Amino acid sequence: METVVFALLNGLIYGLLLFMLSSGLTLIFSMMGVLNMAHASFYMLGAYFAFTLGQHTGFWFALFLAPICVGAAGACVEKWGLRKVHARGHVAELLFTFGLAYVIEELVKIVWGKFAVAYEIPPELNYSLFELFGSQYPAYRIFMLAVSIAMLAGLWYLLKRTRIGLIIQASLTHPHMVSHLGHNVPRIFMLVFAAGCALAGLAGVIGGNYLVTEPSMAFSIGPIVFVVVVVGGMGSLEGAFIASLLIGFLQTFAISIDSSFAEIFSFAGLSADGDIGRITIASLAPMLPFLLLVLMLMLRPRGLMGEREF
Amino acid sequence: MSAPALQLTDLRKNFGPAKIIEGVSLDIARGERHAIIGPNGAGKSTLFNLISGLFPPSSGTISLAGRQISGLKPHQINRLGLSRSFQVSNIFANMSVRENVRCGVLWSLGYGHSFWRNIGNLKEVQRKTAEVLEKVGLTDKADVPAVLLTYADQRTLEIAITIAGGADVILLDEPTAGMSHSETDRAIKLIEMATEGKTLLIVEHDMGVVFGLSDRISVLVYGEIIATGTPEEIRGNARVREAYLGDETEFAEMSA
Amino acid sequence: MSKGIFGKSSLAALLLSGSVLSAEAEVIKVGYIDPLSGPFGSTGDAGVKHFRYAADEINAAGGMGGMQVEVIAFDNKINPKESLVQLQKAIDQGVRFIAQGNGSSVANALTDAIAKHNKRNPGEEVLFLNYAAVDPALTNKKCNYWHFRFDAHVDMKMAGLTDWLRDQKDIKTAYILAQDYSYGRAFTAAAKSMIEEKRPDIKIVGAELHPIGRVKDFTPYVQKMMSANADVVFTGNWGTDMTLLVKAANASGHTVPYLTFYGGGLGAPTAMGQSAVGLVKQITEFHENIEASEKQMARVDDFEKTNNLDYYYERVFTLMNMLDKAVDAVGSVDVPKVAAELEGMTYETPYGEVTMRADDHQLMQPLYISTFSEGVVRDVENTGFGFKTDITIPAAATETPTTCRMRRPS
Amino acid sequence: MTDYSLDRVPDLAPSVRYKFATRVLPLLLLALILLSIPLFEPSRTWLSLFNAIGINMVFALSYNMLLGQAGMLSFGHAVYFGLGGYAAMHGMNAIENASYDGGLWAAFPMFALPLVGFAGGALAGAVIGWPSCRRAGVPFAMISLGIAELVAAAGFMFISVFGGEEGITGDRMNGVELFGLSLGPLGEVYWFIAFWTFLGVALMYAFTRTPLGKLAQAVRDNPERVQFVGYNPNRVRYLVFIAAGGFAGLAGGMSAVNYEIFTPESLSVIPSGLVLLMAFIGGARYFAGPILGAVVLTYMQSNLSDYSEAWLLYLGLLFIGMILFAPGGLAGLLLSGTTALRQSLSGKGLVRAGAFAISALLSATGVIVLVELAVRHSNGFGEAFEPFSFHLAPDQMMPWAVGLVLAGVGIGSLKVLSRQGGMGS
Repeated sequence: METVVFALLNGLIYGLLLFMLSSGLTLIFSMMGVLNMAHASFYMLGAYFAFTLGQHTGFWFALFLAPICVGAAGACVEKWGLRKVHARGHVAELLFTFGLAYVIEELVKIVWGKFAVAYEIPPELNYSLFELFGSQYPAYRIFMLAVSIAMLAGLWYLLKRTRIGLIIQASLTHPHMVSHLGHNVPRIFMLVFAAGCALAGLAGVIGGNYLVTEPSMAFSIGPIVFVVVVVGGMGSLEGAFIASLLIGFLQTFAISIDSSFAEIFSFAGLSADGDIGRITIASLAPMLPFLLLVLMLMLRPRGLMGEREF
Repeated sequence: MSAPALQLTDLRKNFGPAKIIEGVSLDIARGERHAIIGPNGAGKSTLFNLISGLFPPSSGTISLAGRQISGLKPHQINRLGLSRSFQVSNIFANMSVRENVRCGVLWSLGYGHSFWRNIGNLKEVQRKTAEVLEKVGLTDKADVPAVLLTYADQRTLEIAITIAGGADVILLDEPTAGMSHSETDRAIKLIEMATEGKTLLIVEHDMGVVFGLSDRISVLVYGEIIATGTPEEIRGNARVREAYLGDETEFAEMSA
Repeated sequence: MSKGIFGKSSLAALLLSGSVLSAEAEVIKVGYIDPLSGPFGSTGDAGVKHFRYAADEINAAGGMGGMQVEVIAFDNKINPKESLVQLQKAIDQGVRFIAQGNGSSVANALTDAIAKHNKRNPGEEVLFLNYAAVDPALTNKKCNYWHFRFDAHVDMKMAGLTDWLRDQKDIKTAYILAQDYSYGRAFTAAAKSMIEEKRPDIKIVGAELHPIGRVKDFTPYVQKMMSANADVVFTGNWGTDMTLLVKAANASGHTVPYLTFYGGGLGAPTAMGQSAVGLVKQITEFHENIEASEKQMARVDDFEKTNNLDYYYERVFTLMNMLDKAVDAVGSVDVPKVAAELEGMTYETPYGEVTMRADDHQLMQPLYISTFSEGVVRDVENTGFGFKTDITIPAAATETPTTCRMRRPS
Repeated sequence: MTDYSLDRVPDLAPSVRYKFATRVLPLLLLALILLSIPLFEPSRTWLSLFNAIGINMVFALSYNMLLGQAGMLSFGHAVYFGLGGYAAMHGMNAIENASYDGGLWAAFPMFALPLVGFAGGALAGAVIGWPSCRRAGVPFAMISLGIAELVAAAGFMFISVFGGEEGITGDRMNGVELFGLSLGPLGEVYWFIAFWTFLGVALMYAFTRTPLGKLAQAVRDNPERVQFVGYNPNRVRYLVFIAAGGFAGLAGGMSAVNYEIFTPESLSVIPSGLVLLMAFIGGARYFAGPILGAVVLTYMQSNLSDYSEAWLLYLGLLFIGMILFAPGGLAGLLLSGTTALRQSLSGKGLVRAGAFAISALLSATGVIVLVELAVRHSNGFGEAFEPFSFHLAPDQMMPWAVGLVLAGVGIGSLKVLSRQGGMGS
């Protein structure tokens, strides 16, 4: 019981953080067809911007300002970089963002130094909200929960209730149609890219102090975000949401399972001393998303909710 | 009597709720030149895609020389002797004209996926490639990258790739689309010559081409064949007139 | 870009490197092979600054055996193969002393390659001075004559931590968490056997390995520890894996001691901040609040002022000074003789006497267990927090038996 | 055989002279370079750099079989390099053991070890490629990323195979000697690397000339059409994938002998990313592109880091610059440069190429000055950037302004120039 409740709670938080990251990536992918390899780098920028801004304005302003700054950075990248390679196809765009990830990491090192920065949870939220089975539940997590749900609601409103949202939605299902609509496509692309980056930036603002703000944070979370987007189905926000939670739960549950392969497959005579028998489910937890990714692409390439195979 | 070169039996294709092909049956005899006409959106290209294996049919069967091919993959169907072209030029853009044709030749000569032979030393491949190029008149452009060809030449190359494998049944999807008059005339001559002795199924908008070239014509309207017959029969068919009522120019061409 | 100024100047430098060798015999070159770029670049960068500072000190005092010391840094990107390329580069530039510390995989590659090089190129021997790679095998199963280690290895540090545990009578259960690779496994094995040996009454309620650098949220691990009622946590984690663990522990209100090797590692105090206070203990040969002479404190201050970086690697100074002593005694850069001199050498550091054990070339030095605290005299990384000593473990108490069978060149 | 009745069939094959000039001569040139390098009596530093370059050439070319030839973007090619290398490493230890205990391996020369690597890489390609080659494009890229992460993690978990973090070591001076090479000194290892580099390059070039190689290019250009000339594009991709895995394994085997150590991180996404950079920066569209990329990037990796700690930033900028301005890579630049030179006896093209080169140099210099100043400013211990005995201190305004002006003028004129017509594409 205890384990299940904790796994659910932790999985939810982690899953929602992943969703904040992957929603931006999904938006960008579905509108522009670009799989932004540097997406996690914008997440990192969000954390660093919030750290620096927070020193002057406090956390609460930074919460709004930092994503805007990241969005602006994203817009610049789109306008002066991505747009130029657009004509050369998706692989070129993918490679461009791949290079961009390198550059952003090195720039962050130059600007903010190579070590982690002291980006901490604001004192107003740094207390334990309630106690559950003897373990404290920090208020900041509930705050993260609230922010991600607010973001989800905002995104939903934007997509379902506004004009630009309708255009974006149209492009989700009919990617080639938008250009016929007579809208200013490059401008929409720039806005969408900026918005996607801003979402990643927001995830960085609330994730950076919950986790650690350091130059390698993008590299370490980046691959997981791709897993979410692919498993959920490229271009599907609902899918990304479900996949984020799925991966969040999967990983936290796996950690609570201590059995090793030797125990599980003891009927097959697997020895606990061998390399395989030694492995426990818990130790595999961080690898499970990648296993899921490979299986999903092989068995159901359009993902959980995707409507098209890329 | 030997089996027809191509036989469609009650062929149907749905995309979700949309019924695109609704029960098409058609026999095409060996050596016949058969055209399929019909208004836009009638399902002509879908029919080609079904026959060539790009989509699996929802129901019904397709037989090639008596052998059922529905459900096979495009490359398997091609190996059985059915080759098709595309409405939009579908060539290997970054390769030279000669290499384009050579790709069409390779399988039929039995070189499969071999990686132990130098392609330059395969005399047979060279010879057949040269023959095809000569036949379609692209010899002097053999070393030009395909992407740099003129539109008409790209269409020609499209046909060249299609016939290169020596398939017995050739499907051409609007081979003259977008061509000028003189280019169209040349293209028809080319098609006549290249498909000599073969079975030809052609989708074409240019009625002049259709009536000049084909032995028989089928009219496809909203996924159904409303008439099949010789050019004369089709010209006099009332239902065909009705179907084409909205398209005066085309009908005028047809009657001409 | 590569055709710019770098292309030309590096070409010139490389062409020169061969010919200048003899002319520069007056300089002793110490080759520092560690990551200077990439994710671990920060750690390597800090190391080289310690080495350079120590070299400057020695040079100011007349150099090694009358010769000036120069520290040349080579970036190995913490990649074993790249390290071997850089090793070759260093040797060709006349480097005879190689210093390295980050990554046991690199250390294993280097010690192997240096032994082979010394065998294949007599008269051109190279010494490997290891300042931080703590895989016990380096001075046990894989020991060789050309390798000297100046950091206490896993088993020794674990012996220290479990010594502390011996006196904590109210601790009844322990949990072990480490990264899933050779060091983490060595850590787990050492923890298990030494807890068993020194406190057989303690129950090990969990021993877990997790993939290195892959876990984002350690809360599930912490909650497992809490469910198991662990009174103390042994963790081999370092870098981000440790800071994330500590933050998660603090957030969940898990207030038991976390025994670490690298709690004070560069960058960790900043990242952990308040959350680690009272929680994290470390075992090291140095932290700033150990009592020492004024001269030493002045050195620490000066180092921090000139480098804008915390003084961390006391052992780098030990290493350089012992090398200085050995070269002084030999009077030249005769590497086999210097090695012979280093064997069994004792040296007085600001924190007590240390000995290079001849059996396995492992330095025996006093170790300190300290707790991350508020209200310290000297803080780390300007965080306002610092380490307070809990206990001191004399050099002799850290000695663990070695399986090394040293083969000395005849 | 044929039912065509044509009077004459022209011989379209290129002339013997053309064939020699474009196909045989470059390989002869490579052989000549490889043979003549020892004549300059390079230092061991250079030798070990050449060895690393040779290995990376084969590795990058094998990667380009996927990217450049078959149009498959992989983020996990190091898996095959690594698995091949591990196979070779186990082979090396088997040879050593057999030299004491006897056995089949005793007769296996160390020199031929890359063959074991090839087999290992090809086998891994055959196993992993079977499921992953059923998809192309972005799904294939994502599968390769997932598999690379999984294999890299497995590398740390299965100690008996991969040796854990510290990997597996061996001694190459065992077994039967071939060509009188003991493989002890670096000079002898050079011959070993040179032999296999040449063989690898020649074989991979030959591969592009086979029916399968041509089909791979067809699949890259237009996978849909390939189906309608009788080929299954997935099958073609799969076969190319196996071959690419094999050659990557060959490079892994060369690496095993050269370094005598193999560690799991050589399986990871980092070397996979690096080989992608090599192929792309060199020019994925040209066969020789990855060769150039391997030379430049290996040199940068081993030596640029001596001069700047920001070398990764330069690498990233170079990569992005290539994508933006010269998608043909270094090979493309070189080619258009020589074409410009050849056509420019009139002078105009020469001026243009010169202007391009100068503005590229200007912007590079400007960017370098700025980056180096920023790095020193960020480190914060008052070090100055001193190229060619200039003194540029980060706490003064002047050096920053100089950098900005240089970069601004350079990039500006590059823009103007490229608006008048692209270069190197």
